[in-house]
Amino acid sequence: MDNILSVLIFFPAIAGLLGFVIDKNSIRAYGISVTVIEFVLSLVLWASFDGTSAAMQFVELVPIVPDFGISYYVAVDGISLFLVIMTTLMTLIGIISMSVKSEIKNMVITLLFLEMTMIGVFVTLDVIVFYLFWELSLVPMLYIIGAWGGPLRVYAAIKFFLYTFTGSLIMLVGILFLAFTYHDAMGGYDNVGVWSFALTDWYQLKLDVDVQLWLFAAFFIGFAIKVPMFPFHTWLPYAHGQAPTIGSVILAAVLLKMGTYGFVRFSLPLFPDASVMMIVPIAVIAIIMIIYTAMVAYAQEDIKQVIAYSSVSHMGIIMLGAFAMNTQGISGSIFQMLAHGIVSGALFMLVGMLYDRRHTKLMSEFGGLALVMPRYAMIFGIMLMASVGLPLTMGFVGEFLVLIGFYNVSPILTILAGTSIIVGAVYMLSLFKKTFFGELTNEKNKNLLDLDARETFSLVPLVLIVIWLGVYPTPILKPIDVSVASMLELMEAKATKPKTKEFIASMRSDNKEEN
Amino acid sequence: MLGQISITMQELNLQTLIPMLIPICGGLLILIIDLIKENLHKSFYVMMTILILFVDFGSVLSLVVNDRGFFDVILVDGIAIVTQLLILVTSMLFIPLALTSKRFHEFSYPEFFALFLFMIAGFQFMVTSDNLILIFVGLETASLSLYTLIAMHNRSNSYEAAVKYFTMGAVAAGFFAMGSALIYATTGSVELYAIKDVLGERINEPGLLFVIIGGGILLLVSFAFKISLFPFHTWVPDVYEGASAPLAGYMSIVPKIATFVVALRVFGVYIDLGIEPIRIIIMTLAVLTMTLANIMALVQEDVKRMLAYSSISHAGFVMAALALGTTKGNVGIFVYYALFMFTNLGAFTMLWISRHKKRRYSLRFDHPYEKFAGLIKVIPMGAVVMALFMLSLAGVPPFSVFWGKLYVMSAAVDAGYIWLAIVMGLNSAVAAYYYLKLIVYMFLKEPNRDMNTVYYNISKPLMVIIGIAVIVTVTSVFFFQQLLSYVTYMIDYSVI
Amino acid sequence: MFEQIAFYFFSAATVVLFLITAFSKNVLYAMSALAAGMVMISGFFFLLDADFLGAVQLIVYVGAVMALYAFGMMFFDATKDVKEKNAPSYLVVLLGGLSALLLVVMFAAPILGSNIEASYPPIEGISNPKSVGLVLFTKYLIPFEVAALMLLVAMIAGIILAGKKMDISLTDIEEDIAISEEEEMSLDEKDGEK
Amino acid sequence: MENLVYIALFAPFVSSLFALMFVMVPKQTFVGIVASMLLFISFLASSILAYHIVMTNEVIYVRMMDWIVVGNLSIPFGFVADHVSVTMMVVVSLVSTVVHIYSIGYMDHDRSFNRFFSYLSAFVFSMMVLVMSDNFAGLFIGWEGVGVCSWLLIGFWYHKKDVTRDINPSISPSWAANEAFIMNRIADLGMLVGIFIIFWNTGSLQYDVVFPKLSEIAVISPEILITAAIALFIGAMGKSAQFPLHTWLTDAMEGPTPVSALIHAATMVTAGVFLVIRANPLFGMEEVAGVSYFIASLGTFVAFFAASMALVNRDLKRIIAFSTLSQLGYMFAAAGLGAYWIALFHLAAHAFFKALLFLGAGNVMHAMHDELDIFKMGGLRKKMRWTWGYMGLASLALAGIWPLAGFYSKDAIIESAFNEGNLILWAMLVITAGMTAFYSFRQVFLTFHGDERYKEFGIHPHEMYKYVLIGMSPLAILAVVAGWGKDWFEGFVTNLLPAYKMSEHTHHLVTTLTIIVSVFAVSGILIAAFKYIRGLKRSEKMENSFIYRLLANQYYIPQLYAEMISKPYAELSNIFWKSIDMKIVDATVDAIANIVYKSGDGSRKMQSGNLSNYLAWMTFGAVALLIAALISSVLG
Amino acid sequence: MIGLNHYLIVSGLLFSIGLMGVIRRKNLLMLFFSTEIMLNAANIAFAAASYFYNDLAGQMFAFFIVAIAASEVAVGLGLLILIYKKNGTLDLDDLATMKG
Repeated sequence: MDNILSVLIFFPAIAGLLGFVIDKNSIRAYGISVTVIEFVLSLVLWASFDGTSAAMQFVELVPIVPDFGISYYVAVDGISLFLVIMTTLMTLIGIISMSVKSEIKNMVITLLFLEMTMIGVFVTLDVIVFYLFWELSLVPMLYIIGAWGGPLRVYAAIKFFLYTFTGSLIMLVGILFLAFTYHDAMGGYDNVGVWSFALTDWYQLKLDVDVQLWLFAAFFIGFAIKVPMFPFHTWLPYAHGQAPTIGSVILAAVLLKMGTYGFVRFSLPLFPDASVMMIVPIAVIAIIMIIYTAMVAYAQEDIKQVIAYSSVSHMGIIMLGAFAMNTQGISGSIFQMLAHGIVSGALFMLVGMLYDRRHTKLMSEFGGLALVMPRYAMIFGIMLMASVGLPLTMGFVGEFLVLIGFYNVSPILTILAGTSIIVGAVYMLSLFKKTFFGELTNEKNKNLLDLDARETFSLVPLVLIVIWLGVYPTPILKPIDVSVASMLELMEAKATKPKTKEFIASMRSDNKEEN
Repeated sequence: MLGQISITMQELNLQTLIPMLIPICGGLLILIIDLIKENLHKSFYVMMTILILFVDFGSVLSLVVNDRGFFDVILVDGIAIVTQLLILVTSMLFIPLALTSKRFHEFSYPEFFALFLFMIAGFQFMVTSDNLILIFVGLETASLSLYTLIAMHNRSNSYEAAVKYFTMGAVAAGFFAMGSALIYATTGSVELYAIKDVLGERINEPGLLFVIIGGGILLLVSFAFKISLFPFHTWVPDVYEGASAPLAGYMSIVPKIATFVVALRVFGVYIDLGIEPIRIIIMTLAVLTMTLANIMALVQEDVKRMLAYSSISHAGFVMAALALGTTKGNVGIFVYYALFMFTNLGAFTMLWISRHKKRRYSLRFDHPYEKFAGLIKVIPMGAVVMALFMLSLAGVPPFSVFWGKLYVMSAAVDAGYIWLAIVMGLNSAVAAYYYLKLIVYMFLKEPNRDMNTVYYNISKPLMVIIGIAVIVTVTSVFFFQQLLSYVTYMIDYSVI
Repeated sequence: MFEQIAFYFFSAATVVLFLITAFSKNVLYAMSALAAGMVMISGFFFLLDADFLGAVQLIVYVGAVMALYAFGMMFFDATKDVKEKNAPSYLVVLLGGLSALLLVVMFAAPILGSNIEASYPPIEGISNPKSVGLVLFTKYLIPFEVAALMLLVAMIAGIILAGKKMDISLTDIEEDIAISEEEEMSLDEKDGEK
Repeated sequence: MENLVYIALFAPFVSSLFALMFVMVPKQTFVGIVASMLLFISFLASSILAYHIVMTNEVIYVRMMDWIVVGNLSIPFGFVADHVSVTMMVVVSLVSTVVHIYSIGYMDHDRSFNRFFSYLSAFVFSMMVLVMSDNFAGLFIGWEGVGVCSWLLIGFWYHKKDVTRDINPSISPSWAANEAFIMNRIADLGMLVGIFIIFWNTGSLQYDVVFPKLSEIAVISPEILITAAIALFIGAMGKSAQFPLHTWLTDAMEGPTPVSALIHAATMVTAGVFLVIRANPLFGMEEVAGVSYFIASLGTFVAFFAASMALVNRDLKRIIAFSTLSQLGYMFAAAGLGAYWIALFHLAAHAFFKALLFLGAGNVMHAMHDELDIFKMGGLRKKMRWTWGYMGLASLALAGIWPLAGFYSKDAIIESAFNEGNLILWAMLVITAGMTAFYSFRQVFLTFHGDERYKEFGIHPHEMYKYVLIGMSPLAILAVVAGWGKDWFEGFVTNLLPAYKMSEHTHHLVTTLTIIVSVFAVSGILIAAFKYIRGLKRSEKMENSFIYRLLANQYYIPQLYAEMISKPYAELSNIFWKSIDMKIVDATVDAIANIVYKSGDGSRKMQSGNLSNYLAWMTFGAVALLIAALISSVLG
Repeated sequence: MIGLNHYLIVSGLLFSIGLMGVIRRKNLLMLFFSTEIMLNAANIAFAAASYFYNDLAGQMFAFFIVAIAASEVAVGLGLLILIYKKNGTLDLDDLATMKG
């Protein structure tokens, strides 16, 4: 049990390696079996997780390069636990729903490797190993987009890779500088001091405000491109537009979350002063993301692009929440990561199913689909409502918490960000109307088949989760809440500027009132 | 009149010479065997060479660290040992590549292996001395052998390559001679430890700074040529293209690492004396090198030329570490090369495996990108292996070069050169493009030929070499600690 | 006085001769000037009490190197004027002039150190060749031996490169006929698998 | 008692799920029957609860479970059955039951019969959540829930295609549905902001925690309360379709008529009024008197404004929709003036007669094969006696004729306007009452009296099914008798709501005031009768007059919105995408990449292949380095 | 009096002449001549410094440079022969197949 995290990380990778010898016709079954086991393992992890404790749990610490302070250091807390579960879930669902026909073996193996890197990113507390998984996750994605994508797939894949790679290299410089600072702080120069890349060690470090700002900027570039934040978002529409369904699902559901997770895990606790100083700029960017990309989404002609841009818009909400500096906002942000993961994943799957049938994603090709594909339309509708944040769906809980959290920071900005519920409805409903409503005019659509058993089987669990967690989010919110509260405590303790301390304290004191 | 000169064997410390004597004797042995019995198969010579190198390897390991020998001409410090080990390992990996399934001209000469061993001896002399004379002679021995080895590939490209390399090498030798003369004129010594003392005294004499720096600059020109820094790198792509693929891979490592050691010894003196301009100049060159080589690599149509530019860029990377002048930077040089070695040699070996006698895809190039189109569908393992090498070169963790990059960048950050680390980072990002380009061709394009055209030149020994390279590239994370601590230990025990 | 006259004579002579070497269109002139320049340089050596070096210079350069070049020239049939599209002269003048200027500026500095102890001073009362020999076979024995190795390498290289065996390139010819036994067997194995 | 709360709440939910099971199969009449029965159960439970509260005056709190708990934010699924909510519950469940029964007949031929019941029951469930919740977040759940159900139901006939505004002012059901949803969302943002303000200032969203704390906040900062009130009222404006967010309501008539009856007349649209009534401790505060006054003024304005548009409209359902809008204005006027119980009373009474009116209109539509133009009807009285009776009754109630329900409730509102001394509001409300009577009876007369114009369109109208007509009867009865319990009702709800007593002065004049209003109402009816009872006489001149066209085109507001908001939004979106995102943001990224690539192309020229060049480069490098050395040595 | 600087300046001039030749020459053989000049220029400097410091190390260096020059000639000529056999010319402009 103590090593469950290692098992979680490496099980898919080993399974992937073994997958090379499996016959082409059995590989999907193999992939599903492996991911089911992985999912069950992650559920076991959840079951044995102590939700009332904010401490890192299931810690494993094995030095790899002790001279340079690199170690294999994994653990989960409330913040990362559910991202791990979402990763295993979405990979499982993705594989079930996968409609790729060619080179399916390569696809399954690639997905398994991707799963390893994604879980690795979320559970690693050693920054270098985190970076390792972070970069490594690009490779399978590159392959998925490039090998099974649309006509512009190579362009999209390379753009995706290079863009994120560039950002993370700048982040790497930041990481190294931070390690150096830690080394310096821990005793002198050149081979005297202790090196460490362990995040928990770094958390103890108090940094000057100037240094914090620079490091914040370095980490920001790495994370912002991944999120992706305006104006670094343009790789995303290409990646989504060209990627096969499974690629888009994983990309939207998990890979984007790495960026926001990075902000919560790194930027906030490591650089509390800088984070507080950057609240307004980040919020402004987030609001631009919310409104601007929502409008861009409205202008799209391709269903998938609408959802791609909507991802950016939703990531704006997540960013906003992460910088609310109170439990509501940050917990909401994390919850919204999960919600967006599942909802956008499901939406991409839905679009993919349509694409499988008609080999087009243009809205102008459709219309009146609700007549021929009622089940499909219904599930699409539910996911759409979750996407626009209808209460009692998952989407609402996160969005509501983010907005209510950020309101304490700035009412005006919150109102601007709150337009998300309007502009989101505009593009989503217009998409729904153009696709599902109206007369069924296109001859080719008249004989479209509704969801088959496999598709239904892959979507229904997501629908159930979306509703379950919309109605009863407590099992997830509770551990998140505990961890976030302790993180905020840490931030307050760490802040160097009294103003920051005051600010975080004021955000936190509002929370304490009743507790 | 001259009195009796008495020298004890103890004083001479001949032990320090053994590592060099072994390849020399081995080379002579090969020549003699050739005289006695002609037409022995190349596999015999290959194995002989490996055995000789193996013995050499053992003798290097048994050296005492920080030892001087033979009138202090020989200097066995940690750097010398580490470098010799690197050279020998690379050589042992290189030489089985002669066992291709197709015949190539150079391997039909037993002299090839003799020259190869002499070359190694030359490099070993280069790195185990701080006497400029011995460095120069060792350098020239190695270089002359190398020119010949290139030309022996025996096709018009390889002549061209050899001539280009030779001519520029001769000019560089002129610069080395002139630089040494200048330093000698300033200090009255050709031994670096003495030079350091005198320079330390004279550095503040009025009007002398230009001379001191100038001497360093002239030496730098010759080193820059060998290490392939901008704008002295121009030979690299042509020579690599003209030479056989494994030799090109070999050239991207061994001569460079040997020259790095010499540069480290020379500029270590300058940097220790606080002559800042030299550091700035080296750093500028390093930055220019990595950047320009990178952007030129972007537009290449041939994989081998691309790899040539990429190795220029990597050299720039390492040169920047050298300019830092910190222990960590110096450790970084060796760690980087140790890790880079396997990957790069592996990549060149993959080209070697796919080398045809006639150019099938392009009139101009041996290894155009098109050749590798759709490799994943033809030979999946081959494509995966090549992709691993490319990712490693691009610095994607956890493959070997990443750790080198990480360490070098960390060294730059520690030394306060954050801008340098950022430039390194951005360059790695640019570099990723051309490595990806090959991956794109291999994985994402449609194949246009059968399997034989790629596995044309394969043999079991080649596969073994590839296997070793892959294992090291992939598992580098597990031995990085050992490597790091060993190299750090050795560097700590060095003069500079 | 004699020293000064000799120095200026040798300087002028070498500069002029080497200029001819660098700029003459005729290979023969260039080579002759080079040889003459080498002789003049040995004059410097004698002037500087490096008798042994001067002798070596004369023997090696004027004797060996020049003979080699002469052989080469005959081989290349280069007695007539060479038609060269020389690099643009502004480039030559600019780069050459600049380098000359810089080197002169550098060398005009007070380079001679006042209190530098010679590590290997010639022993009083012993002729130059003898003291050179003394240093060469003690301190510089290793470089000397390495130089021998280098010459060996050069010899082998010269033999190989100029040898007949290079005329037919095994690299370029296809060798379907010349498959070794071992490889034949491996081919058979493959066929068997199929 | 708690179980009754759950039954009242979840019976519609069960109904919805039950119908959902059959959503993929063809029409099953029993689905409608089961749904209606479940709704009736809900009604019964509500009634028992109401009885219980009437008897014991005991408020029932039910806390089902936690919903969102983060930090100090704790939102439960909590429900309360108090005087106000139980009133709403009874009204909602009653009207719903009737509408469900009605729908069995009305949706008879629709192939999505089962789906309809699923949606309709889901709506009722949402509405119950809305009215029963004991906190603002729960209210918001219902609030959004009804919005979605409204979206689903307006767009129920989603397969109709878009047409231009000239042919159908609502363009298409799906268009109208989206419009409704989006407009409501605009208002919902206001509502959310209100919730945020309340939370951060009181630390809770529970009514019973929030309201007592308001006075504390008033001492510290009244601005907060004003902002909160404004924000909440913006939310109410959306749901209750107050100007300027009113256009969706008339377009919502694209939905099936039972939907219009239930959602867009009786229940959902009154949610805004309900919110103001619920939050009366906030709106009733001294500090936010300005906001309340604004509410009253806006309500009055809307009452008049909507009535004016109803005067000339030709669409049977739209006329009723405008009248709904107008009556909502009345309710807001009352609520804004502080007469919360009167607003609630009018809300309930209005629910009955307006639902009845709509259902009657549904009968007409059913008979007329979905024809809605009253100019194409006439003389239907002969074929549809029952319907005529129902609609006439409802119209009388609407017009405020004694002794029907509308008389009592509307009169009370007008009196309270007078009582507040605001004669302008009073006058407008009185005039509006006259207009209400006029357009109601214009409609009745044009539909049921005069010449049988439908014949030229080849329509053979027939009366609705009997059971439907019987099912409608409770509404008819209530439309008559609901007003009689006014005093009792006042006593009942003022247990919770602030009492509103007329001043002495008003009390004296009450008879006079009543007569004035009644005179206006009756004269409205008379004018309508005079003009239309014998048949339709169209006047070209009048129809081309500016005012007529202005009113017929709803003051050109929909066009204005389309031109000023929708189109610019779409164009701006396009610019953002094509010009900014693609041409600036993305192009910059690509340009950087291209510059790097191009510079590679440029710098490879140095690699000319010519050794001579290489040597020149080498020399150049050496010279450059020497120059650098010279410079640095001179400097340093 | 002739000092070290005099010799060094001559050496520098000769080195530059060699460099000019290297840049200028397109004929490989003549280019090699120029490289010889460069090496010899260094020799003068070594010999002069050796003389003025009364130290033999400089002469040693010069001695080895002579040896190196000789070896280079041997290898260089070997390469020239190869090129000449292949191309029939020693012109550098004809030796530019690999570029870019």
